[in-house]
Amino acid sequence: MNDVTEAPEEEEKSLFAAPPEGEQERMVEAMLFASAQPVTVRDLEARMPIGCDAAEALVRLRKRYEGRGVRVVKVDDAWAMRTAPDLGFLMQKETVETRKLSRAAIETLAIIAYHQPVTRAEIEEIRGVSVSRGTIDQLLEMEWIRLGRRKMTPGRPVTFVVTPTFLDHFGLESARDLPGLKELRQAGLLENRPPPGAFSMTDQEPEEEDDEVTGQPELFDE
Amino acid sequence: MNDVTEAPEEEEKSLFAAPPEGEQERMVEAMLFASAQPVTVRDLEARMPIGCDAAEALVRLRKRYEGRGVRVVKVDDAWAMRTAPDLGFLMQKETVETRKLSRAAIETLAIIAYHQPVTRAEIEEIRGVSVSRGTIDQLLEMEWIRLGRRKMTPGRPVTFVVTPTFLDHFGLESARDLPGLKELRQAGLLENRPPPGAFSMTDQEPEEEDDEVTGQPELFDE
Amino acid sequence: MGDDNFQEDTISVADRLAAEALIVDVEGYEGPLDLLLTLSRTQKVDLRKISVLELARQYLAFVEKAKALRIELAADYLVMAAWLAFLKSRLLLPPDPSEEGPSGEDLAAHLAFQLERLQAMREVAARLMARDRLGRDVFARGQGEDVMRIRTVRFTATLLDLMQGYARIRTRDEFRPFVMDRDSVFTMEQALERMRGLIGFAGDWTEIAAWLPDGWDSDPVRRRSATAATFAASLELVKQGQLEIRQSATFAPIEVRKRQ
Repeated sequence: MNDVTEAPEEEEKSLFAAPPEGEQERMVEAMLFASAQPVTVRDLEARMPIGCDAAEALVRLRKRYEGRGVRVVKVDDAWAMRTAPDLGFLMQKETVETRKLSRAAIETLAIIAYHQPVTRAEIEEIRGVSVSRGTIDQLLEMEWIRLGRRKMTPGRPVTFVVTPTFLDHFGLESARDLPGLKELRQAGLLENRPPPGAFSMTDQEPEEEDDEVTGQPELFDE
Repeated sequence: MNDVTEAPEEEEKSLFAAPPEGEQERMVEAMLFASAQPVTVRDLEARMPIGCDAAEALVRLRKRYEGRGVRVVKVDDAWAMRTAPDLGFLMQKETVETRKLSRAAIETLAIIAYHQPVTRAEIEEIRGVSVSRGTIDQLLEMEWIRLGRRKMTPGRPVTFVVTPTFLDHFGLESARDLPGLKELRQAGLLENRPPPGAFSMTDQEPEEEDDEVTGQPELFDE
Repeated sequence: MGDDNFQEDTISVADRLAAEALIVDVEGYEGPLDLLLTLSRTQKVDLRKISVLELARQYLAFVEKAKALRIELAADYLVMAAWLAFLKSRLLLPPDPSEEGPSGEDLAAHLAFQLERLQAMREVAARLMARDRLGRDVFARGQGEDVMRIRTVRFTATLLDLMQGYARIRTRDEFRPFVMDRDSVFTMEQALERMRGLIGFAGDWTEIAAWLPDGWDSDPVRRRSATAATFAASLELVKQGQLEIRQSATFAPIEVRKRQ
């Protein structure tokens, strides 16, 4: 049985002299290079002259590319050429784009900074709108906020606090350096409020102010 | 003068130790290998660490690939890796059937390549027939030709020149390597000789003619 | 003249065959120059040594035949024929020193140059197309790993942004549609209701100010509103015949009492 199958193969080999080893290696090299997909040994041989040994050529080619900028790699049962993984950085071009933080993100960040540690529910209550997951994620990713200790209230909700990266970016030594409400007003940032002393239209202001004064320092006493 | 320019270069080299030669060669290899389009030395260096000499690495890389199944070729001021031409027969599968060019398109292309920058009127003068809009459009669309600078003759006609894509397609380093260019020039066949006297078959060119004689050889003597 | 006859004889058969082929296929030629180039091949000589006179004859013969066969020739073929006829006459006649313009030889040389140049362009075009071409003989990287552009977006904000953001939240409550603030307004309805309840106790003349509700007499704004409302309510009650109202002098206190 063995003899029967081997005989014609031998014959074929002698009839069509296979190209020399180096030539076969070149062929495999060119085919792997030009192919859009990894190529199987079978496909390689189908395209090469009769009598070629693609597997053998691949072994030699792979050795030749060892340590080079390009490697011969096996992908499933096919072969391909790929750039060396340590040179991946050359295949990327980094561009940094600076963009202003969205208004929602800034407000959320401000609430966390002024009220930390603060839960998501508290942020929502203060902003009056729900806070999207993306906004929190963005601030976490930027490392401007991080998770604080859980609140000792039902459900033990997580809290958010600002990070040293945040303080660094805003040039603050501590969150306590953030201007208080009074200073904000003096800076004209709260100018929508009636001037102090005038007849107040909203009578909740006094208490709020108190809260601010007493609440604020406590918040930052970790 | 030499000392002045060399000094900062030295400094830079010592400040930023460039990767060793072999490493630079690997980098250039990976970048050329990965790109289907030719890459300029400038682009290569922009992606490499500071202090690298891509041109130098390219020379070594080109030598390394001599006789392989893949070659390092120069196209205009860029470099690319291409399969060896003798192995084209293996690549039947990869062949992209390109639109067959008409005889008019082929002749027009050759005239542009050998006479660039050349106006439409000049092409017509050489071919003895008008050039259809479609022919020029097709060549422009294939990105084998592009508009060159306008000719400083009455009417300031646009000119056509060949592109790096053209060079890449025909395996030319530059337009100077066009086959038979030297012989044609020596035979005076690249001059656009003015027809004697006022009587010309297509009488639009007398003024343009002068420019031709001086303009043509200049292009290739760069 | 004899020379010309000789030439005509030697090529007449080939010429005739070629001309016939041309007539059948005149559409296949790209203009007169292309046709001339084809005709010139029948001379089987270097283009630089071509006999332009002979070529002119061939061309004119071609045009004549085409006319005889009623083949419509494009205008440029006829223009070329006219020009070649002129050239032929120039070449055949001895140069006339009084005549202006280029000599027949100059014109012939230029035509020969044009033909040679066109031929040269065709040859190099063929050489160009026969080169190892990208995508046919030579191949580019099949799976280009193009440079990945990593766009990092860095978000920034300033301390002012932060403060403004916080201020915006803390003052948001005041941004609301404009409505009359009712807090310091005592309406006539409120005054009427109040007075109807109290009217039974007003048997005697009482100053209107005494009717003001508690907490509305210290603040000037509130006092003004309450006073106006109470006065208007009093007038209403007077109209209804439940109350009497009087003022002793201008700016004197206004007094009311239950109608007796």
